[in-house]
Amino acid sequence: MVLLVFFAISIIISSLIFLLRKKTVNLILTSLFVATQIGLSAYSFIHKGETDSAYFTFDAIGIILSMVLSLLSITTLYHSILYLNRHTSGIKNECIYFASLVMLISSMTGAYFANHLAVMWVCIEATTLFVALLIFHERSKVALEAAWKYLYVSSIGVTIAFMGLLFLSAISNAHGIKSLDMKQLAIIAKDMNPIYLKITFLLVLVGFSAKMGIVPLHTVTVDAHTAAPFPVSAFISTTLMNVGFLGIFRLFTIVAHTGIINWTNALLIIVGTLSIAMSAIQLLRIKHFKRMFAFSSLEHMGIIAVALSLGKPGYYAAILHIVFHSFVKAGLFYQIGQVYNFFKSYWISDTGNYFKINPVGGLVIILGFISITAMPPSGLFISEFLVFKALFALKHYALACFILFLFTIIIYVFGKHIFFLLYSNPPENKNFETIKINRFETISQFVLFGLVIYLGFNPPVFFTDLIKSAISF
Amino acid sequence: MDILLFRLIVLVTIGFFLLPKKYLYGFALVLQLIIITVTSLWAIKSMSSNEPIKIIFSYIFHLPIYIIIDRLSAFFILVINFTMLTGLLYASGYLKPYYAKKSSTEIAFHFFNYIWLHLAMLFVCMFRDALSFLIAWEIMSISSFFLVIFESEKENTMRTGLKYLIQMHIGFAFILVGFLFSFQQSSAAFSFDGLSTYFFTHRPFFLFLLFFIGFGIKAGFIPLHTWLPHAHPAAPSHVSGVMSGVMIKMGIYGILRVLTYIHTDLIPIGLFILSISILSGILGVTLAIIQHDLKKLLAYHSIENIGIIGIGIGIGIMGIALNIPVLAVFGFAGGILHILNHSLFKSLLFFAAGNVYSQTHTRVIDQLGGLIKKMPKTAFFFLLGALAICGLPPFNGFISEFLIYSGMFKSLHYGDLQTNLVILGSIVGLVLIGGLAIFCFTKVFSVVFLGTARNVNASLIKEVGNNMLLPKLLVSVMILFIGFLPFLIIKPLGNVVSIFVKNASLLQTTSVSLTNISISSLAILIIVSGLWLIRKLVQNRSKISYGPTWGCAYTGANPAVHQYTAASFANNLGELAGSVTHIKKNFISLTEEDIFPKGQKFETHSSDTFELNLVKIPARKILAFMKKSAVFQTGNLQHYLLYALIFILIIFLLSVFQFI
Amino acid sequence: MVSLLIVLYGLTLIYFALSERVNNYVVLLGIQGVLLFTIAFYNLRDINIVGLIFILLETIVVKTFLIPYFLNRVRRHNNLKRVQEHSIPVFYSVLIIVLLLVTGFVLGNQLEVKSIQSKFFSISIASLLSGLFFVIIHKNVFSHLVGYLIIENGMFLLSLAVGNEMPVLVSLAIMIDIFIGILVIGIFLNKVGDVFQSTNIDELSQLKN
Amino acid sequence: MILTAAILILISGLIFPGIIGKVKAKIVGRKGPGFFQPVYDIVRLFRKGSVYSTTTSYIFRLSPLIYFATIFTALFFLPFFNQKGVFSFEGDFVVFAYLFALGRFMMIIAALDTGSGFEGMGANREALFSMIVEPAFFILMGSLALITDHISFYELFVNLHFGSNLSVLVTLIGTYLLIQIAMVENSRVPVDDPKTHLELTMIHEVMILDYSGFDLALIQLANLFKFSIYGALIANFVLPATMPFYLLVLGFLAVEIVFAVIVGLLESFRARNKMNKNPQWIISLSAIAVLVFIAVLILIERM
Repeated sequence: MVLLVFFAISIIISSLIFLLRKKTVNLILTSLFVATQIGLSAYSFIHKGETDSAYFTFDAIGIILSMVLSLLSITTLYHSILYLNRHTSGIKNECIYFASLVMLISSMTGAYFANHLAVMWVCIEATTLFVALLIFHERSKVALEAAWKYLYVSSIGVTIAFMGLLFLSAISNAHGIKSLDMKQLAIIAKDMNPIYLKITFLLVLVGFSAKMGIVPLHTVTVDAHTAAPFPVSAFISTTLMNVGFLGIFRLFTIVAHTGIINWTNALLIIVGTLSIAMSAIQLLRIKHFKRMFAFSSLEHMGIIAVALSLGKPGYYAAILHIVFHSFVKAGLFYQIGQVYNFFKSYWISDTGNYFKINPVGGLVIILGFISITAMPPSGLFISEFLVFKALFALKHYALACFILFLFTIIIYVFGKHIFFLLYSNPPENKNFETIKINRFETISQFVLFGLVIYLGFNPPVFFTDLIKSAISF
Repeated sequence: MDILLFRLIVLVTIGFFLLPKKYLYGFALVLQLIIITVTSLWAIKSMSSNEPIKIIFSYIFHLPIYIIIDRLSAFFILVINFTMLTGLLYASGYLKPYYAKKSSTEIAFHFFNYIWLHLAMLFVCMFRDALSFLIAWEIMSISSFFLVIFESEKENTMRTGLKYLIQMHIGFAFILVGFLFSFQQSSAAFSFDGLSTYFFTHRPFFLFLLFFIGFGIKAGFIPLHTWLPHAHPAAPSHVSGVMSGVMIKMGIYGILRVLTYIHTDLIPIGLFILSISILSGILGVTLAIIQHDLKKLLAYHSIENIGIIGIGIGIGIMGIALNIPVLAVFGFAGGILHILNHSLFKSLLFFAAGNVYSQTHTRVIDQLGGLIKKMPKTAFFFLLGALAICGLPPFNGFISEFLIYSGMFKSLHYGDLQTNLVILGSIVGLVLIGGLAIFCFTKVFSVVFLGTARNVNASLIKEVGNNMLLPKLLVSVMILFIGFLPFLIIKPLGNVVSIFVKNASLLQTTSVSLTNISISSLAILIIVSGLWLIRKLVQNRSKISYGPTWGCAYTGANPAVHQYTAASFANNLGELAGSVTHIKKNFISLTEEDIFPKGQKFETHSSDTFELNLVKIPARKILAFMKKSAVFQTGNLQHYLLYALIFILIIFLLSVFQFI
Repeated sequence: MVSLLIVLYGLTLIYFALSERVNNYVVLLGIQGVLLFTIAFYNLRDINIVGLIFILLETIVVKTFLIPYFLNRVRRHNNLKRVQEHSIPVFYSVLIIVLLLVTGFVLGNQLEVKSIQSKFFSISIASLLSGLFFVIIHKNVFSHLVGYLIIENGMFLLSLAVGNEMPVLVSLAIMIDIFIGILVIGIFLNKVGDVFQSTNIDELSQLKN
Repeated sequence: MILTAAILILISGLIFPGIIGKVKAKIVGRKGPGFFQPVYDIVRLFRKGSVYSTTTSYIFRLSPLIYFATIFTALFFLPFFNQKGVFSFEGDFVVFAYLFALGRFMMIIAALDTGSGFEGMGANREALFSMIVEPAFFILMGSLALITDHISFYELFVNLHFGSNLSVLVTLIGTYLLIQIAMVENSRVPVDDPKTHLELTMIHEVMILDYSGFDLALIQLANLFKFSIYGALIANFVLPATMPFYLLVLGFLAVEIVFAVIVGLLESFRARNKMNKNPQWIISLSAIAVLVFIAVLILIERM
């Protein structure tokens, strides 16, 4: 019942927000909701493995991602408030913003815990809808275009994925399974006809690629990042991508023990490598900070896809990576939002000399650069290292070297632009003295990056246990 | 206790960002002194004992990371500590002008990185487990990168720094691949010690090559050196001093560390190291001679000295391979001693160059001149460094080269024909390097410090403060100590060498020679001072007069213009070595009919052919190609859907035709 | 009988490729709704009443009346008469649609899925592909909406193909999907029309690289 | 006893230039100055006052002293056939060579200290040529070490036991090589001509243009000793160490004198190289040295 209650609460809260139209009310209610979500994560952690309201199960992977979501929703709420204070966009829009934020969080939570493919699918569809509203928040042409593209393409993608699911259910019917419950599917998957499984997996992969932001439908996600308000971008490229990942991961767990696993791995490697390569080449043309981070998300999702194809150690690395990437990328987006306050633009060419203008922010950017390019002491280094270890263990030497090469390119591009932002000569006719940024706004970022380092080098036992049980399928 | 202190330091470094500007330097100094005391004590302990020290430092994934200090690590730790200390002392004076310009966060960040560079280098020497080693290695690169771009307001600094970072990362990738490959091949421990299993079961050359490239990029062997001549000039002088003094030695450390695990077919490895080292030595100094930038010139000399070190190590390896103990012992002894020596005189030279820069604000050699009258102390230190780096007696550079020489000459008798020829080649190489070094440093010292001033603001120049001279004094004392009392360092050196060669006691045989050397050096000293006195007496009786330099009956000479320039000094050698130096001269040659020629402009540019053909052009090509192929984000929704369709189709076909 | 309907459905797909007038699309979608209803009706005679209600709701109410009505409003709102010229000639697009149909059926034949009447499967695949194709060749946002709906119909067919006992959840999911398709996309489409003063896709290509 | 070599070298050094001068004079049919004229000149210079350029610094004052000191010390490295020199140890010839290098370094920077273009030119050439000639000496020593398995002057020369006719060849080429190296090191014909009067074509002379009085005297004295040091090397090289002492002394002096005469003859009958021909000519010496090395390899049956 818990989750149903949770959904009910979220719907009530969002509708209240929508109706009452008060700034303070927004804050209180949203914070209340975030608190509920955290409570839910805690509850799910305590009642690990229990099935709730028929279609939901508190399994390890869900718990991990939901915890990530809880943490990020705190920070995102905080930064949304800052954002809305700085970009006044009318009370109506603000209410829509908060309402859809609430719904987005709740539907993502649902997607994490769903144990029934159709239910999960419904939740994912819902996230598309609400995130589109959020992307459209600024009501600009660009925002509209981005929202439209995202909504359209990912709905088509999701539809394709749904066809895959239908197909799966069709074959499962043949084996006398009436529903799309994942446990049962996993049990009978061995006996299914591999070709059907392949078709299913292919359709689902392509369909959810829009959500996870990997090749082939990665393009719209990138656009969405560009137009969305930065707290929303932080969400899109972290928790929302995790939703897409989960969608693929769920199906992967079903096919993991069937005969097509090699085919699946090959497919994942192709997708992952293509994604990394795509981000590397597109980054060379980048002119816009948020797009740069968006493409880096593409790269990291590619790494995760590759990792997923490498057996147990790979799974471990993949989940580690997705958690770390969520934290790091969110932190970077918050900071870039702060950068925006100074330069009033996300275009790289409009920025410069940030380290002098705002030293603390500069430190954050540097730390973020080191973290996102997976240089030690970032935790991402650990996960990528595990990926390479697994790659070598499976004798994918050439692939590993190719990926290393692409990483070098990516580091080059990131370094070029990040250090342009930090050190290049300041843009003309702007006086930055007027702007005073409260130092505490950067705490969230330091916390996130610090968390990544800490979890990377000295992960607490419960964390590793969660991951271990998540990959034991 | 000490380990707790050490861990504490690692955490305390955050404190830099909380302190106000004026306490930063003191804080850094205190931290560093603590680090130095702790680690040096460990180092000295392990130097004296046969067993390496083993302490648990921390945990990754709940697995212990050990600090393991054997004699090799201990040696490097001591070198690092000394040079980093002098560097920080020098910084106190050198950074003064920057305090006004830079925000306190920037200064704090600089010192933070300096301390972390120090820590990272220590870790590199102390960690054996591959993962922690790699982490330390990368942290070393990153912190040094941030040190290099300290003066980011100057143009090109940023680009140079980025190049440096990327090349370091490539090196890192090679090392990573090396470790992973050996780990995959021989499922031994994922650490240096794990390598030995691989090397026992496989032919070592391939893996060694991977590691050599990875570490060689850091060490700056030609043709892997291309970051070095740019990063050093860009960095502030105390940083270039420590980078060239110790950081590039970490590459040597890595190579040595790997070599300790290789015991089978060493001959190709030895030959490889030897040939590439001779190449680096000769080409490095040749390219140094034609440079116009003082610090760039010194940077190329680092390459040369890495070459000398490499020659030592190379013949050492050959000695082990061919079972000629004398060659092995003296080769390694010379190479390792030269590591220490180079760290001394190179940092000295860079600090002196820093003095020059801080006073004249230019690094272009041909704009300087006559500085010895304005800053005699600096000139003296530079001369000392120059004599030392040229390997002239009675200074430390000579001692290490002497060891290498005697090893080579002694072993001539034992080797077979090929060995003899190899040794002959190395001898000639070493001799040429020495000669070229003399050529180069007579040039640079004279043009910078002697003669008359060439640039205009000569009047503003004055000697730097004592806080910038004190560290030089420390270094010079070390240089003279090694130069005049070499027999004292033989024993500890032997300890280090014993890691590679069993019977390092052979080294003792040379102590008589070294004693003789120090006596003769003393004799020179006595004779010089005696003559000085005699001349005083004689000249008191006879009359001394002063006048302008004898212009060979041409009285119109303007000394500032007509004296010999660095470019013209380097010219004849540049012509001999035209193929590598690529000197371009821009000028309009006089024709028959202009009897009264107008004012003419003449300038020369030199380019590093390796850098051009091995790094610049390929990198540009690759990037251009990739950029051209980046056409997928068209902004057109139809295309985006088309990708999905095509993707499905391709996968479908691949599956149908059984490709995947 | 069912086969005949399916063939008719295929014909509608081809006609989609042929016509250039926007209101034809609307009409065609309505026709498809009717066809789907009849197919479903024939297919699921022995279904419980709830399921029947669902099917009725989806096909007749939504697909046959609601959607065309809604689309017409959108069309008038953006006063669209005929779509801009296709990016490839009609002749070829027809050929390609036919090709896609054939592909669908061949595929369906190749893997005879037990419990899926392969003809449903084939037509749904064909519908998906031709829907995607339709989107790809049209430069008009409105036609994109239409293409989306074609794909939706294909999905509905597949859900029929799954067999008699279609889980309620699935139909629920389809409902949501259609809801999204119509309301949200439609709303956004109107927005696009208002903001850009045109529904041509070329306006919507600011975000690139 | 161990000072024998040093003393003899000093003596022969003093008479050396006189002999050369006489020979040259006789060949051109002049009477020429007395044997000890050059020594008188030096002595007079010692007493003279000196002129210093205002451009110069303490480097200029220091260099002659160091130059002299290095050569004076180097001369104690040489053995007297079967008697060790004062400094005799393994690898002493390396130190020997590097002492010369130290002196050269100081002279070069001293020349550049005056800030005169001519002296700079000379210094530049000096640096280049001495750099190129260095390998020849080392290869020669290397080949001797290869034969004798010893690496100090004394033992090298003591253990040289030539039997076959090939060894004669080695001796001949070696001697030739030593003479040529001496010519280059002391900047005589064909590399440089001390008697030329055009600064543009000088090497060593132009470097010391600004020296006068005491310093000049020191430098010239040092040059004399440098010459006779090479003579001593040749003597040690050619004469067998087994003869009785007095014969050896005579032989030593004889060799020195013959060496001086040869130099005189060479300088009279041989033209100076074109300046830009010098490098290849000097490199050829190293090539010949390699030839010696190979000959030795054959000699000890490595080939």
